[in-house]
Amino acid sequence: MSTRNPTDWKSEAMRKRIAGRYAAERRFKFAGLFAVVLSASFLAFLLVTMMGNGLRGFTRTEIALKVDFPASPLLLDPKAITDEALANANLPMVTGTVAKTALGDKADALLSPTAWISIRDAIKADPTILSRTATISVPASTGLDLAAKSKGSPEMEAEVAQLKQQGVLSTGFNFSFLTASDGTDPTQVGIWGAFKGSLLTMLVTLILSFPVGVATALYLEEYARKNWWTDIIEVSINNLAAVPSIIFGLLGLSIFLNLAHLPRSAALVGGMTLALMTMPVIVIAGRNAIKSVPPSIRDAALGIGASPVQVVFQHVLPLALPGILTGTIIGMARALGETAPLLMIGMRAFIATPPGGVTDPATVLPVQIFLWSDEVSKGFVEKTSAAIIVLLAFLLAMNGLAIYLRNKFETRW
Amino acid sequence: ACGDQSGGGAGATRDQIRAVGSSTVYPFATAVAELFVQGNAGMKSPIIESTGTGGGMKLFCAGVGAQHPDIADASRRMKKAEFEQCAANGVKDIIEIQIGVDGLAFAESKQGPGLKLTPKIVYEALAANPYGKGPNKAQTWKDVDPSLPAIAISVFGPPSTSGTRDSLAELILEKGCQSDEAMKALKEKNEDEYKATCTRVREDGKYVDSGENDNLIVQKLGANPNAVGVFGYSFLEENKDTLKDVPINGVEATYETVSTGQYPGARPLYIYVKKAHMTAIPGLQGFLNTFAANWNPDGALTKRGMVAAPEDVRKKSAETVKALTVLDGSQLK
Amino acid sequence: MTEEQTNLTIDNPKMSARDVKVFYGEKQAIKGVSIDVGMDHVTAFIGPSGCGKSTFLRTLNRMNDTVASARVEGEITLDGENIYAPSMDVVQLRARVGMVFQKPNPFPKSIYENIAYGPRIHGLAAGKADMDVIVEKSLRRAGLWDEVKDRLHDSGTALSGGQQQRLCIGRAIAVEPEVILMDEPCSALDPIATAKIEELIHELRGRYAIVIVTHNMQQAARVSQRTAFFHLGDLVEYGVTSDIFTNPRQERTKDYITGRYG
Amino acid sequence: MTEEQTNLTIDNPKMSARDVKVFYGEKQAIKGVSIDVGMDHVTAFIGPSGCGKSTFLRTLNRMNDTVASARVEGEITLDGENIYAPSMDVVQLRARVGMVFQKPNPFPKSIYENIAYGPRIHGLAAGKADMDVIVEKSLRRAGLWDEVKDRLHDSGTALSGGQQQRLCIGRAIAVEPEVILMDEPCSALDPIATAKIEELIHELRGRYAIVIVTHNMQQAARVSQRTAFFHLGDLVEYGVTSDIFTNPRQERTKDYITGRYG
Amino acid sequence: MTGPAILLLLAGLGAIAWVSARARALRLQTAARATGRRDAVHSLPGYHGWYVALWTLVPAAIFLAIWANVAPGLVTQSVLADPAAQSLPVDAFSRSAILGEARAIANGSQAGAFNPLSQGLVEPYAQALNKYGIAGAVLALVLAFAGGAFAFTRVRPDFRARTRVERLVMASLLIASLIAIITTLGIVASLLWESFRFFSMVNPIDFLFGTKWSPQSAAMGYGNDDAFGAVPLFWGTIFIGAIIAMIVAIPLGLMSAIYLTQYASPTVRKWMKPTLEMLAGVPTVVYGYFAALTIAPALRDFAVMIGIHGASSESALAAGLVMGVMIIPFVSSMADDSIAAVPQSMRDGSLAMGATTSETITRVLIPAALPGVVGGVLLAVSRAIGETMIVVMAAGLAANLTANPFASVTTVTTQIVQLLTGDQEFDSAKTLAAFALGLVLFIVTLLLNIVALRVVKKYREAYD
Ligand SMILES: Nc1ncnc2c1ncn2[C@@H]1O[C@H](COP(=O)(O)OP(=O)(O)OP(=O)(O)O)[C@@H](O)[C@H]1O
Ligand SMILES: Nc1ncnc2c1ncn2[C@@H]1O[C@H](COP(=O)(O)OP(=O)(O)OP(=O)(O)O)[C@@H](O)[C@H]1O
Ligand SMILES: [Mg+2]
Ligand SMILES: [Mg+2]
Ligand SMILES: O=P([O-])([O-])[O-]
Repeated sequence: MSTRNPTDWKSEAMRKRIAGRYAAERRFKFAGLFAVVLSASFLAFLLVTMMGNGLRGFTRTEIALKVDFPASPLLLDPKAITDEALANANLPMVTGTVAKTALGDKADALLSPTAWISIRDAIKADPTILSRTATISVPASTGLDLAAKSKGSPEMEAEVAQLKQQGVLSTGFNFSFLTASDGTDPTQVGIWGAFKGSLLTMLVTLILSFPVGVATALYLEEYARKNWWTDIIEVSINNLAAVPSIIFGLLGLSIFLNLAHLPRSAALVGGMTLALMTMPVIVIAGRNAIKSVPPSIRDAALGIGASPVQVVFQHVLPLALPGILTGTIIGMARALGETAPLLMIGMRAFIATPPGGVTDPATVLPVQIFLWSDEVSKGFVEKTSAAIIVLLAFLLAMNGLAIYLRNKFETRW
Repeated sequence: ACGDQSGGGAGATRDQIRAVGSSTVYPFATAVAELFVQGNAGMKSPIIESTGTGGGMKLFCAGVGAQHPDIADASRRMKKAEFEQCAANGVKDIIEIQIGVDGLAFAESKQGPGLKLTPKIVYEALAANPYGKGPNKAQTWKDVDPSLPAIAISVFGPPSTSGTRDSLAELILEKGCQSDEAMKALKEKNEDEYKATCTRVREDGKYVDSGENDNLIVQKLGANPNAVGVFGYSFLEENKDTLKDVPINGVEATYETVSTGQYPGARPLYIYVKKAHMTAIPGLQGFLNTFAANWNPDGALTKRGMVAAPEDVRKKSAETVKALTVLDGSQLK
Repeated sequence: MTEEQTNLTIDNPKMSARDVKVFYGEKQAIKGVSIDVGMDHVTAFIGPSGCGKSTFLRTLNRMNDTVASARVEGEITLDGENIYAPSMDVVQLRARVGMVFQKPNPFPKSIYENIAYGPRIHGLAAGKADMDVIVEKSLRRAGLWDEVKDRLHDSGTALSGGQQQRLCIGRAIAVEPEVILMDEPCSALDPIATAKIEELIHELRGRYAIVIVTHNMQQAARVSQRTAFFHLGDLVEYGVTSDIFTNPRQERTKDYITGRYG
Repeated sequence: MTEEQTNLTIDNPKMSARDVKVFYGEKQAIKGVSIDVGMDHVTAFIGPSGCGKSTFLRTLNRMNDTVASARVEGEITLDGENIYAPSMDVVQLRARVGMVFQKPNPFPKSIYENIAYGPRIHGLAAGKADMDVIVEKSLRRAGLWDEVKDRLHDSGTALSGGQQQRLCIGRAIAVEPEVILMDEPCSALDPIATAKIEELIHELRGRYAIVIVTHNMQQAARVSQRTAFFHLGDLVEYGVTSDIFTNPRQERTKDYITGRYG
Repeated sequence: MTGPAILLLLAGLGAIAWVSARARALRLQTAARATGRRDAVHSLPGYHGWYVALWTLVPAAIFLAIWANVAPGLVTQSVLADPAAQSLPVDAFSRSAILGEARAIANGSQAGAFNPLSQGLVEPYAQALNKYGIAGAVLALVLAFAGGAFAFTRVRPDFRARTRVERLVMASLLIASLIAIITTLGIVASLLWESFRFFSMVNPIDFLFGTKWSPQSAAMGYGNDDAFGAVPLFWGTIFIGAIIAMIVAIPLGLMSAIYLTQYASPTVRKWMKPTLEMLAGVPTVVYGYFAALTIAPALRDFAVMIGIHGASSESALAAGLVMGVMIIPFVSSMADDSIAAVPQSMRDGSLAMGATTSETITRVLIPAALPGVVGGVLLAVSRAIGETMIVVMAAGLAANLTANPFASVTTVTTQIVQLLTGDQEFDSAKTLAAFALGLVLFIVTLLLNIVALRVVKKYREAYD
């Protein structure tokens, strides 16, 4: 056998070669860093832009309105303040009159059309104010609101300056944005209804798609004999991931609504439809995760008499969980941001009351964002961005748990 | 033993009003819904879906019953085919109510060249095959009309799948097309060819299909000062600070000109109601009344950017609401 | 069987194989092996690397089922029952026929959990205290207790090679199988640890049927009473250990054990 | 160093370690080892399982860097250069100091690609033909060629345990490193294959510095000229092999090699 | 008896069944073990518990599910038989509305009646509901007891409870995997009929190979000729989703995954991975605006600057780039998981040969992690194919057959959405085209997936 001498690692050629490989290594590492930084900066850019526009959406401008109740044309008995009495008191009209006395003829343009609600709530909270003059903060009109916060029309800017001088203008956190639902006036709309809709929808989606997705992945990877039948299942699952989401909407429409007669616009149906869409993502990610569990672990467990079910649930699944959770995270993230299939099942709708359960009519955050982005009034621009911030916060919260679990389960062996 | 919200049984019901249809009518319908709840304590808020006129009609005509909507919003009149489909599915008595008018506005950026257009110019600039004389070769507005500046034609407008595009074709393009006598004659002779010649829009990038999001067109105009946008009048109104009107036939799109129909791009808006639902769905009559109370020039309709219908139309509509007169399908096209 | 073979009948064998053939895809790794394994003696499998010892061992508790390309022909019985019969409960089979693999494969769990896993799934411990006893006893028998008693809750994968191997032995005997298959259990062990394992084997003999694969002739001679010599997928010779080592009948066996082979 | 030690100076050592300590987290696995490894002789590391042989071996080519919890103190030089110096080129170091791991870890690639991997990344082959030569030669030296020559393009993971081990030896020597660290290279091998590897070691001696971890005293005696005995993280004794085996100075060494330990 | 109450009761029964069966098995097994025969005891007592609990719960639950669908009909029938029902209007919908209202009042979900007629029906309804509610509950309980008792008698030391329970587990896993098949069939079914109608109006050859897509012509009744050539749409889909977006997403995603698993510190990885995953959750409207108002104009200006003709303010490039960013996490997270799962011994083996980290990654880790990487890429492509909003907003809707990335193109999915949500007509080829497009897209992606499956099978390097 011919013998070769030890490689001369110190030779000039080898040195050069290694220098070149190191350069490649540095380039590669830099490329990795660059990719991470670039991806993250895209996200940062989007987030910063959205924050810039959206944070304003969480505040609103209010005018301190002096209301002389005894002098107002309001006919209400302080001792019998019921919802009905308030509804019949024609508060909108009264508010208009009161505003005119306080702010002059332009009052209509300065106050939000829903300003009367603040007055109603004030009366409800303390009926005794009906016998005196009270100062009540009411929301300003969209035009004034915009002018007070940033750029508005010249007339409104002038009004802002004047009202500021009078000391009646204030900008504060808009709690009603977090507690109210959809509406037609940007100063009055809230995100709660859509938020709750998303919550319920995602709950249904998760409850359905996670177990089914994991079960499918387990079946295919661990139990099914590898033959044409499993190939069919595998290919059709991969293919489902590529089916445009609106087609899932069509399917939901024909099966859940037309066939099963489930209620239209409901979180239940939305969740079921999105679950069909999310499931393939979980299956695909899950299968890959299961595949990457080393076979020696399975051998070890089988070798001491664990049943295949025990092997899977006690060894493979815990080790594959991080990957499964990744699939769940990205699948759910997509479901959370989806609008097209929900249109087909009636969730692209004006729904002014938050849903009480999964069968009540509901809309979801991305649909709300979509609807608001198409609104005429400019006041909705910042509300749209604010809603996007809420959606991202939702996304973060939803993923938080999964990410926590994933970090917990991740082991290298 | 369990809950029976499945609605599968014979006793399915609904205590909310449901309306579906046009995205153009949507803002007004939502405003009415809001007012309806405010005025009727205890009523659940009606659900207004924005599906587009055609999509809404499809749902509306699918049948009578709790799982089908009560109202269809429309930015055009119901088509004969739709009426027949309704009838086939048992939706026999339909109430048609015109609720107002919308303007199809032409606008450009404040920095724009200040174009002045006519239906004829628009037609010649945008038609795929002007007057059937071969593909449109016009590159700039000057190519169409020498009085216009030599600026490349670029129009952002509704996509071919939308109802608004139908309006563009009907209200502007056909009118421009008919300035040619031969075309008028063609209409009598060969309706199909006439339609193709008069309403088909060029597809070489001069006309840009822009989706259903009008705010996006508004923003794109800001970025393209030489482009013209076509969208709902309300968006022009709201964005007067960045946009300016492009007059058609010398008429600017204003509230008055649209309302009186003087502005060429005005189109009526409707709602359609199932009579069979009037007795079954609580509050439906009240909802219609709220519509009627708000379609006046100082009502919610105009606050939401639409234009009130002329007085006689409003009166007729109000009567329809009261008497629930059903639509006679034979007048439909 | 392609070769003439020592005929070694065992009365009442615990396991017996008849004309077993194993294929990996096209390739035949075992060419028709018949052998009986009894309770009273330890059986050693010897033979050059790649001759099919591990493969044959894995057929005895059907671990070859997990290799997609592997296919087994012939009959293998445990207490007279065909283990490849459809009615066979593979799980119970593997609980009864324990296995120590050639490459140590601890679970990525704590040392304690590695041992406790088997008893737990088979319900062998009545409670925590009982389990502690089992774990300690198994680790002691595998000669690992002293080294790990202070770190029972560290990961089993953070042990040295020899420690992992002993952990796997402890894991296998913790469920008290009836047959124990050990694939080179001492390959990573020093003489002292090896001695402990051999002691364990002596101790278990009689109550369990034991099969051990080894490359160490001395070890085979020390621990086994029966020896099977494999070569290229054939069982060349099977006999009483002392006979095989002192008086092999086959030329090939003789060449191998005298180191003259190859 | 915690214990008195045989003083064995080697002129011009290839590698030398000075007061090397290794910690896994809190746990100290090597307690201050100083040793010189020369070119002219093979060095054997012996000692009971878990005493730190593999750990120490891994410090010699900085493979411990890959264990997150591991921390190395002290100085190790290769040709007088400190290998833990920041200026050290780890890639070149590992190319110069090759390693065979205790648990065979073939890549999930073909047998051919397993061997060709190193020469390819280091650019040692001029072309396909040259690579074929290198692959054949390495497999021959590892004693695997005859068994796999017909299936060079099968996966390296579908080999028997012993075959995998030889594959890994072949892979390590294919790049012709200056120092070869072998962690129990013959643990899964039969006597004949073992003999081939030992032959290889003899052949390489003189041109390469070789360190071999083994549990087999006979093997240590056969192949090495220097032996180091480790115990509980200490280097108890280091000396000329014949001395160690015939005349150990330390009580512990004596106990261990006579098998009286533990 | 109300629904929740009966479910609670059943759950309680199940728990009792579990506990008592387990206790019995334990007792019997202890006795059997004493005999010394190992195979005298088969399953852990817990499995016996589950076996009996499942026999208690599953039949009763199935019955309740059926009952929930049958009972309302029975209730309605018995109400209709009531004399008070004679005055109901004949019109089916009004009738069912009144009945529904009466039921709502009867079960307390509604306070007052909108229709006076329903008030009279409340009483009969309450009675009928009560009657059938009790009947259902009793039957369910009987079933639960019968099932539980049957199973309980089978608890013996050598009874193979584990096998039975595991068989159920396996069956449910199998059923789960069938859902994918059913969904696939459902999708095909919901597309097939309408596609068939479409193809009876439009020649499939013209559709598949035509190069002009102009549904407006068909919409306005100028005939279907030359209007439904889907090639530009498929090209647009490939161009935007599979070429441009992937040129962005694969390098960025894969390199991010590599950096995070192999170079970055564990803390950085722990935070960066979920951060990048947020990219997949940003609503597409946001991306759409970003693409249309920031990226697209910039690209157009750039194109004009370097003198490219036909640069439009809607461009394939703008949409593709932004879409690529959106799907980075699909590639990065799945690749990250697969790479992290490759055993450490593989890395060690390569590093010990003197390979650099990057060589180890590209030559050992990536091939071993290939299924996961390819899976992530396939998911990403799938997501890109399915995206509409970004395309509508940034790439326009014009079906151009062009390889110029600065030109406007459109995609199959976008057109499907436009056709389905725009102003549709019932029978026009225009609306039906959406279904045909969906079907063809489905078939094309199916074929691509089959190819991908083959490729992965061929190149996968399995470790152990
Ligand atoms: N990754 C690790 N983390 C923590 N402790 C470890 C790790 N690897 C090894 N150890 C411990 O360090 C000590 C030395 O281990 P090492 O692997 O060096 O032993 P060894 O001498 O090679 O033993 P063997 O002959 O069994 O292979 C042992 O106690 C072992 O348990
Ligand atoms: N999974 C597999 N696929 C294909 N061939 C295999 C597989 N496992 C083993 N073989 C081949 O089958 C033959 C027998 O292998 P086996 O592992 O049984 O050998 P062995 O006698 O245990 O050897 P060693 O002493 O080296 O462990 C060998 O030629 C080996 O290459
Ligand atoms: Mg073997
Ligand atoms: Mg070791
Ligand atoms: O939504 P449309 O008004 O365009 O039908």
